[in-house]
Amino acid sequence: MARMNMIEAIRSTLAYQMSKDDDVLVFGEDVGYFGGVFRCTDGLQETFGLKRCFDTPISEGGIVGVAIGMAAAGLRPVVEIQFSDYIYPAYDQIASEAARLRYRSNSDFCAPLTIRTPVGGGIYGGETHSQSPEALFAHICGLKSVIPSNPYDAKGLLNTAIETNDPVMFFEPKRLYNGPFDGDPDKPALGWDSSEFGEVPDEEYRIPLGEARVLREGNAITVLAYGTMVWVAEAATREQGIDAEIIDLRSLIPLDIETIQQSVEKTGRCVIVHEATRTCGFGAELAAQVQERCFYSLEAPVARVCGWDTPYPHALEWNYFPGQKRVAEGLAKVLEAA
Amino acid sequence: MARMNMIEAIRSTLAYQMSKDDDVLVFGEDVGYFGGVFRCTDGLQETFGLKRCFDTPISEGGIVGVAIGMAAAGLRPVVEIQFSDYIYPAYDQIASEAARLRYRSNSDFCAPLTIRTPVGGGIYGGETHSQSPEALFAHICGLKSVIPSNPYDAKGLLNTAIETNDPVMFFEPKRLYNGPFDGDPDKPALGWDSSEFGEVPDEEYRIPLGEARVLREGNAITVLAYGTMVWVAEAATREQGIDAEIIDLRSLIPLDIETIQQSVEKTGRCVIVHEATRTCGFGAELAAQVQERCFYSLEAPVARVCGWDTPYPHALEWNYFPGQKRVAEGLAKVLEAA
Amino acid sequence: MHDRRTILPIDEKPSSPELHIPEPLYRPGDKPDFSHIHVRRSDNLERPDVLVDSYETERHAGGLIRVMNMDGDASGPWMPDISADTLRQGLRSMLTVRLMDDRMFAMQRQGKLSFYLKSRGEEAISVAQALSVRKSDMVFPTYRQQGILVARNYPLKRMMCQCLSNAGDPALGRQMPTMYSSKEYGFFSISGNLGTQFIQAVGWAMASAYKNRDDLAMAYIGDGSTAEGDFHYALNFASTYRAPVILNIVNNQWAISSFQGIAGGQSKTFASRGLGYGLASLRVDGNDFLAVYAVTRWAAERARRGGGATVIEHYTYRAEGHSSSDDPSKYRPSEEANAWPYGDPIDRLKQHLIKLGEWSDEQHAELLEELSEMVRETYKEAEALGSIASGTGIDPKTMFEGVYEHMSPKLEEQAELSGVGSWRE
Amino acid sequence: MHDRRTILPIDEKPSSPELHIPEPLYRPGDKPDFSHIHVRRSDNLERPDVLVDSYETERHAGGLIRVMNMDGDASGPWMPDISADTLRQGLRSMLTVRLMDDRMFAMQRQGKLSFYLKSRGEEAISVAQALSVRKSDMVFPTYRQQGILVARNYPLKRMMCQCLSNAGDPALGRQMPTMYSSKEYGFFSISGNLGTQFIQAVGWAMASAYKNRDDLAMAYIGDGSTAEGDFHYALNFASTYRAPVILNIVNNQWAISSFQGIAGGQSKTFASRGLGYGLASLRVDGNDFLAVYAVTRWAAERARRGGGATVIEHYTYRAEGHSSSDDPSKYRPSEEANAWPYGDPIDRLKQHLIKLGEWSDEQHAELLEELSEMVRETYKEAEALGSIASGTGIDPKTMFEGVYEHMSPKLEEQAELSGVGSWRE
Ligand SMILES: Cc1ncc(C[n+]2csc(CCOP(=O)(O)OP(=O)(O)O)c2C)c(N)n1
Ligand SMILES: Cc1ncc(C[n+]2csc(CCOP(=O)(O)OP(=O)(O)O)c2C)c(N)n1
Ligand SMILES: [Mg+2]
Ligand SMILES: [Mg+2]
Repeated sequence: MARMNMIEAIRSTLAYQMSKDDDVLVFGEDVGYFGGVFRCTDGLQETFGLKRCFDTPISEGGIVGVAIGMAAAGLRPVVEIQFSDYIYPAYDQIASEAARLRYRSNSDFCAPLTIRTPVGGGIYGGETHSQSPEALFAHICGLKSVIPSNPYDAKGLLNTAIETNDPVMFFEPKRLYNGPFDGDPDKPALGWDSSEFGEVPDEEYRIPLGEARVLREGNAITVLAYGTMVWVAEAATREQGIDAEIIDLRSLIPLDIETIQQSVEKTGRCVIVHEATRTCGFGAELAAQVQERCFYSLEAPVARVCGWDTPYPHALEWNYFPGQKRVAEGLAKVLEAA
Repeated sequence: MARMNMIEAIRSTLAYQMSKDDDVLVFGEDVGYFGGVFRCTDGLQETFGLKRCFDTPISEGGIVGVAIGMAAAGLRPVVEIQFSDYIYPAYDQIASEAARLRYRSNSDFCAPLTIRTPVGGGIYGGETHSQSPEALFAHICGLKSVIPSNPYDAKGLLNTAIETNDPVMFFEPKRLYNGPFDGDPDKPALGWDSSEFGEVPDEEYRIPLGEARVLREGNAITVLAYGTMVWVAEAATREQGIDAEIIDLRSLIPLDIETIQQSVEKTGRCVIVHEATRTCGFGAELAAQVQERCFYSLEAPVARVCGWDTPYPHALEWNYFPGQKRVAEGLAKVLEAA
Repeated sequence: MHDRRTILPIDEKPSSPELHIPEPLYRPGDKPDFSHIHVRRSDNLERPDVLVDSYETERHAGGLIRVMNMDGDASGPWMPDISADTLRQGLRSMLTVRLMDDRMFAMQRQGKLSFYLKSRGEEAISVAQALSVRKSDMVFPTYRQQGILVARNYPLKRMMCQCLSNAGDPALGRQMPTMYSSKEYGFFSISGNLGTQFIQAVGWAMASAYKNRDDLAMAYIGDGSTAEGDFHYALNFASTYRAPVILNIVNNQWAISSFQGIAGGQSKTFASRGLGYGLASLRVDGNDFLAVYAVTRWAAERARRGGGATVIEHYTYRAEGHSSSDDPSKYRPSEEANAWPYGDPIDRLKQHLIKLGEWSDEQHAELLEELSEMVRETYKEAEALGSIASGTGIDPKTMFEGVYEHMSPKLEEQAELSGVGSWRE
Repeated sequence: MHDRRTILPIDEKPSSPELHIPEPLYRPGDKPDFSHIHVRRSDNLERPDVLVDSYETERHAGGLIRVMNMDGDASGPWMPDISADTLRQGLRSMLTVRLMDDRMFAMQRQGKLSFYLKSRGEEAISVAQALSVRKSDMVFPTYRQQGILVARNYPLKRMMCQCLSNAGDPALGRQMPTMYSSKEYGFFSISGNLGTQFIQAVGWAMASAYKNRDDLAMAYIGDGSTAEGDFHYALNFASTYRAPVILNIVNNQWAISSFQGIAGGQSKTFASRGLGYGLASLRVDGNDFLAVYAVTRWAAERARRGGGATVIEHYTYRAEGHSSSDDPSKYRPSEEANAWPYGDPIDRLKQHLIKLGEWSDEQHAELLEELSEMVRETYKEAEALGSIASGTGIDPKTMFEGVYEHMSPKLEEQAELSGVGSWRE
């Protein structure tokens, strides 16, 4: 059992997959010799050689395009898009090609590739280093979308993602790379060694896609969150002494709607928290499904606490970020509702 | 007052805008001499000359990219993306650039451009000529999104879109170009001359973005729809003799939530209908907002009748299309709910 | 009438910046006249060593490699080593494609198919290329390379069933007509999104090189579609990683209604684009079966021997409308196809074989009859399996399958809701 | 140690396809040695007529246009007509940029700024280009052309306030440091998304031509970013519509940690890409102020006289890390910048001015002192308006403004919810 931060968990999982299977290649911008701007691929080129882990041109569409061709040829490429804000040039290749290749060819061809990309704000990255575009991929059938909130899950989910025969979007909350983050930028940063979730077993394990984690059980209200916001929600409910059930979705597509439904049927109240822009964010889908399935158990409308419908501003980063205060307000509103 | 189909309404509005303002340019793939694969720009090059209406390379990213540059320089480009299924190569320019130019420069620059693109199925177009990607744009703040369901609205909305100083996505339901469509492909096709909405006044008028149309008043249930599905919903409720209030959203962003809220508060029931893939479609946002605002008036969960979470299949087009039967089932379920 | 400007020659410049909108030479009502195009064999374009440096192909990228003249005589440095049997095989495949195209188009007009797309005038490209590479070389086609499947002996009936969207379509009617897919025949699933296959082919080729196999990838793109980002990605990645791929640009002069000048073909050949990326680049008479065969052999050998990618521009003409949805008389003179100076690829190969003494008009007529009969009969068999007019016979349940490797609970639920039953039983 | 392969020379090929991964010459631990680069003035690259055909610039795209030698002597066909005053103005601007860069970087290290990005080694490009076009020509910059704002006399304090994200930032702290915007100074809003500005510049230029104005657009892109689709779109659209635009590629050898070979620069110069699109293409010593000035004048005149776009590759070296977030010693030898054979652009211009008898070491020292003082004082004034460390002083209410021209009800609601008040009152 090792203490790892999320970067180390991802890196060691990549190394394991590469050593187990020659067909696993890792590439992207600056991932080769340098080891990635967030260091997630550090050392892989040295260990596995130039051909297994290499730099690419700054061409997100090209990166995903070649990955699809490789995957169709039998490899298992794991590509990095340096920031998810820069994934849009690859959107056509992801949504029109990777996602639909299996279907349109009736499984004659398929595209087992994993796209890793950092998401979320909290690092003063401004509008182009802070986005959370998961909803744009959740809308595209044929893709799976995963987002771990801690090193333990990162390893288990990444192992599964790479071994999955469908394209998987693997979103990495960059603010969690080095430690959990409760939403308060003024507190000294904690490392993952301070958390039980930083304990990453040496043996390999897989977390199935589509199984949420009930981070904490509770009876008063259900909180649905993923990525960074899991810890903000956790802190907010703890601080407020709310008996909340916190569900870390981990996988958006497929979604563990059973766990969600059970919880909301129990608590009768639900708050959804995410960092992405509110309108048409993944929270909308969650709210829609929760009220579809749990309408008669609900004692208050399902509420969303999200990023505002503005670009992520640089100077006002912490006004944009849905921190504990906003989460607490959301919780209070739902708890107070008749 | 002229009888027009939707193509003619769009074409005549473009002609009006071009004659009124030299800064309005029209371009896209095949829109010049040929007049567009759906003929929406037919005759414009002849009338206004090569420089006002011209063909572009097959490069959706390039089309939107130059349009942004032109718009920043003071022109008002109106570009056509031949099918909305082909808009993804332009996604970065739309979402990262057009949508955010004003904000990031604090209105030093802005991008008043209109992107016209046909959406929806029903023409045996298979997975790449049938998509409805509106949700992918609704999630991006800084963009407005409009979708007319008839010639009258097309004219009024397009006039407003072109004159708006923000980028506007103008989605054209291609199955409605030539006439209303109630979802039954076996019936003889009707022209717009059969409909009062095919009456398009000669004088210029504008429909503000953000004002829904209550197509029909009713008390039993509220149906939220847009584009082609307005007519399917209309037919389904008529056939079933349901006293439904049908709201044609017309503009998704900004959304006329007041009208929606009033209606749902009155009826206590709500069904949302769209052709796009269900998960994370615009219906999710609608459902989320309706239950947020009207929770205490709702007598049943808000239901969605949508395209399935599969690509749009060619042979099984009519199994995919959410036709009258599915809409009726959705209505019945909501009406029957306690 | 429409105020049309003549094309400014490359070397003539207006005296101040002015928005330049390129226009084709002829529009409906004009009499197409290509007499200024000097059609001759360009013997001056030598056949360099396959591992030559890319910059030594500059003249090949700007010129036009030809082997046959318009009378069917063949000679010159690019004259390939090819048997009369192979040539006859090529002729047979080309004719089959054309007859099938005609048949399917007619059936489209009768409402049996929702759509069809011919390759008339371009048959030499796909057929000669199919014969010049291995079957294990993966092709990343556009919708206009049906000739490759035919030349690789893919069952015609299966192609027709695909177009009919019936139960005989291996892809269950999921795609529009002509959007074939066959891993077995080395034919990558065609995408409706133009250009995307070009960079995917590079990825496939990189995988091949990574595995130290000497199979290559062969990709296609239309003149119009070269404007997509994927074209640039492909040339760039192919250059950087020295991928064993043949990057074919089929310049058939038109992209639906837009002439090749809109894609930038007026100022420089499309093949020339390759040079700037350090790729060997050749431009070939696409209606010259022998020349297409020869340049492809060259490029394939280059790729297999580690020389990396070659860009090939096939200079040809789309002799009919873009597809069954198109009416080309709306934007170009209808006589333009006939006036096109590079002739018809089938006629030219036939002529060549006759000159060789390996073919005759009688044999040709017989073959035509045999193939017409075969196409007719095969079509009948195919249509018996259904069509969008008569019912496709495709199980609605299949709509929910294959979105993912395994059916997801969400899709199961939707399938149940749709009334097609459940996978749970 | 890391098993690194030497670069295969272009003309050497492996004997079978093998995945080729390009590698730079030197990595940390290696001793950089560029003695194989023969640095001399290339007098053989004549200065053609500005309306010359693009293919006549082939040698210019492959070679390197230089005016100054390493001793500060200047001559040759590209020797521009430029006054000593303008040269001194250029020197002053370059020094200002460098001093400001150093100051801001230091302040970043002190936590006053979240981020900073220097242009050391590349100052000649932006400053010489700013002086060689009109202020009404719109620049579409990357984040490394701060020199243009400085040369156009944009208030330094305002730049600093932008970097400090404080109340003096005209864009209200919305963007990361160095992402300037100023319509007034003809400086397009910088985007964090690489490449996007390149095609936008073409659109701006098309608008200018459409309006029959002779203002042009001048766009920048890094060597690494040429791999984006926008680069291709720009070259293609610029060619098709003959747009009056200068398309600058700043090849500073690195894209964060990736050397220019990853972007395909190993097999062919970046300038050569332009030729394939029929664009005039020049490659210039980017550390040679005079040469940059000269080629830009040429390209500007070409554009204004209707000759269309020019692609210019500026061959230079990124003398420091990519940004304050980067540590270049992780991926390249730290002595590489000093070993770089084309010297420092400021030293070289200084040397030239001294040779001309128009400058002296004493004057230089004085200027340095004056500018250092000015930068220090200006920074103090700027910081007094706030910083992310001390509080930016930016009204949270502004976060909701400017998403659209008019505040939307939805955003009003969110603003209210956020507690910053209402616009309704
Ligand atoms: C990304 C994308 N944009 C637009 C289209 C619509 N479209 C289909 S075919 C075509 C013309 C293609 O021309 P070209 O590349 O020259 O190929 P050709 O049809 O001549 O073989 C267009 C614009 C598309 N399918 N995909
Ligand atoms: C679309 C996109 N992809 C990736 C990045 C991350 N990124 C920022 S700068 C940079 C390197 C750019 O290198 P180059 O174009 O050579 O410019 P230079 O920094 O050398 O001036 C990268 C990869 C980005 N900003 N945008
Ligand atoms: Mg074509
Ligand atoms: Mg660089």
